[in-house]
Amino acid sequence: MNLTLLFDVFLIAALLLVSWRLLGASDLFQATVLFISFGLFLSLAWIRLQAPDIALAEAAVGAGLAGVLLLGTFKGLEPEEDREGENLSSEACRLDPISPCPGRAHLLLAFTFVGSMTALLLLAVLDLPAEGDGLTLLVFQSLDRSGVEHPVTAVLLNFRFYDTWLELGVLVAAALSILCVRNRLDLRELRPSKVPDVMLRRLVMGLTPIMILVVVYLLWLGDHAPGGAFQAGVVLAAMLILLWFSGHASITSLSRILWLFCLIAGFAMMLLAAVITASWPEMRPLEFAEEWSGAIILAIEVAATLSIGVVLSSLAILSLGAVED
Amino acid sequence: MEKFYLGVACFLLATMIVGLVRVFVGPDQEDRLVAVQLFGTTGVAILLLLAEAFDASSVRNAALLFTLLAVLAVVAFVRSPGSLGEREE
Amino acid sequence: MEILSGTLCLLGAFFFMAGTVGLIRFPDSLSRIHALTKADNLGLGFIVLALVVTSQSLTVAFKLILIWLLALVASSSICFFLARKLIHRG
Amino acid sequence: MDLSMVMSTFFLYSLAAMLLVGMGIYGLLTRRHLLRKVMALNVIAGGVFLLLITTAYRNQEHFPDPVPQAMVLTGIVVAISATGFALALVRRIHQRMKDAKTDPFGEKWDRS
Repeated sequence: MNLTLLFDVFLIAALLLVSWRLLGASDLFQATVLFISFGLFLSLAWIRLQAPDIALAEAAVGAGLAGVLLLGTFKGLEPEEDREGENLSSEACRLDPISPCPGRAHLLLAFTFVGSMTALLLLAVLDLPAEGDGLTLLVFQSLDRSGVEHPVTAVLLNFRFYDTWLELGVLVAAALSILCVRNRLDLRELRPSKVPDVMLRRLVMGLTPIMILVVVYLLWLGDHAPGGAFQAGVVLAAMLILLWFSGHASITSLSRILWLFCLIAGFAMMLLAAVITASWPEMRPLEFAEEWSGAIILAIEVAATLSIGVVLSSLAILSLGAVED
Repeated sequence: MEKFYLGVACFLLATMIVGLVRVFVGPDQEDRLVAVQLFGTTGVAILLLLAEAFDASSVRNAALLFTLLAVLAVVAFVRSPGSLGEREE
Repeated sequence: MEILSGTLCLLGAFFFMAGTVGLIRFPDSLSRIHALTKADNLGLGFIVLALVVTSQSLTVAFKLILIWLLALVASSSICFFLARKLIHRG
Repeated sequence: MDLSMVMSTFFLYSLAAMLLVGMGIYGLLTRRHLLRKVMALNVIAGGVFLLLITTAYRNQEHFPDPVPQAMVLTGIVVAISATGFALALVRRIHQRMKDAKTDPFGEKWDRS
C-alpha cells in the first residue's frame, strides 16, 4: 500500500475523530484538551499539503495561544466550590438557563440542515476543475518585482496589501472591543502578583531569550522562506503571556499611550506606506518602487510583528485576568 | 530512505491515535493533559521525519515552535482558577 | 550510516510505542506521568540522533539537537507542574 | 508527482474539510455551552482553511498556489483574535449569570 496515502488516511481519521469527540464529549475539559490536539493534527495536515507557512502559524496558534485562552477561560468558568467536578463542567446548561435543552425535533432539523449543506458543498467541490493554476503563474511572473523572494510574503505585503492592512485593522478592533467588554482603559490594573513558584520563573527566564531569538529569526526568514510577520508576532505574543504568567509585568507595565502606539503600529505603518506611495509623482497608490519595496516591506513587517504580538497577548491577558467585582 | 522515514511517521501517527483513548477516558484532568503532552512530542518527531522525507527544511522550524510553546497551555492550567493576576495560588 | 540511522529510528519508534502503552495500561496518574517523561524524551532523542547521523549540514544537526534539548526542558517541567498539582490536590 | 495521486489527495482532504465544516455547524446549532460553541466555530474555521489549502495543493506543476495560503495565514490570526474576544464575552456573560443567581432582583445589572 502506498505510504503517503496511508499517512493521509491516518491523519484524516485522527482529525475527524478528534473533532467529533471535541464537539460530542460530555466533559468540557476533555473538549478543551482535544482542541489543542486538533491544532496539532491540523498543522501536520498543513505540512502534508506543502503549506509550511500555515504550519508555522498553526503551530504557534494551536499549540500555544488557543490552548492558553481556552484552558484559562475554562478555569475561570469552573465554580470555585466544585473545582474538579466533572459533572458540573459538563453539558449543564448553566450559561443559558433560559432556553430549553434541544429536543429531538431540534436535533433532527439541525441534522437535516447540516446534512444537506454538506452535500451541497461536496457537489460544489466535485465540480471544481481537476487542474488549474489559479494565480500561481501570475505571482511567480511578478515575484522579482515585489522586493522579496518568498511568494507568500510577496502576496501578503505587496500584491494583496489591502487584505493584510484590513486584517491588522481587525486586530485593533478586537483589542479595543475587548477593553470595552472588560471595562478597562488599559492593562495597567492587571499587573500580575509575585508568583512564589521558583521553578516557573526560572523556566521562563531560560525560555525568554530563546523566544526573542526565534522571533527575530522568523522575521528574517520571511524574506526568502516560510516565516514572516504573522508567525513572529504569534511567538512574541506567547512570550509576553508566559512572562505575565510567571509574575513579570510584561505588557501590563506599558503606559496607555505606549500601549496604544504598539497596538496601531502595524496599521499605521501600512497607512503611511499608502500615503507616501499615493503622493509619489509617477506611482499609483500602493505601487512600490522596485528599489524601495524590500525596505518598505521590512519596515511594515517589523511594525506588524509588534502589533500582532501586543494585540494577541493583550487579548489573552484581558480575557484571563481577574474578573472585577 | 524517504520511504522508511515516512513509514516510521505513519507508525507514530498510529500510536497517537491509540493514545487518544487516554484523552477520551481520563479520568483526571491531569491524565488528559499528559496525553496531549505526549502527542506534542510525538508530533515533533513526526515533523522531523517528514522534514527529512519531503526534504523541506522549514518543517523543522515548525517543530521548533512546537517544543518552544509546549509549556504555555500547561502553565495556564496549573495557575489558580479564575483569579489570575490578583490572588496567590 | 543508513543502517545505523534506520536502527536508531526504529528504537525511537519503539520508545514512543512503549510510552503509549504505558499511557493506556498504567493504573494511576502519577505512574502514567512517570512513564511518559522517560518514554517520549528517549524516543525523540533516538529519532533526533538518527536524523543527525544522516544530516548533510552542521546547521541542520545543530537545530535538531536544539529541538531535542528544548523538548527535554519542556516535557520535564510540564510533568513536574502536573505531578505537583496532583500531589497538592491529594 | 503523479497527477492521479494529487487528485486523490485533493479529494480525501476536501472530503475531510466538508465533514469538519458539517460537524462544526451541527455542534454550533445543537451544543448549548458557550465555550463549546466557540470551539465549534473554530472547527468550522479549520475546515474552511483545509479546503482552501487543498485547492492550492491541486496546482502541483510549479508550486502550491500562494494566494490561498496568504489568505489562510491572515484567516488564522483573525480567527484567534475573534476567539479571544468571544471568550472574553463568555466570561462576562458567565459573571452576569452568577450575579443574577445570587441577586435575583437584578440590582447589580444596572451598575457598570
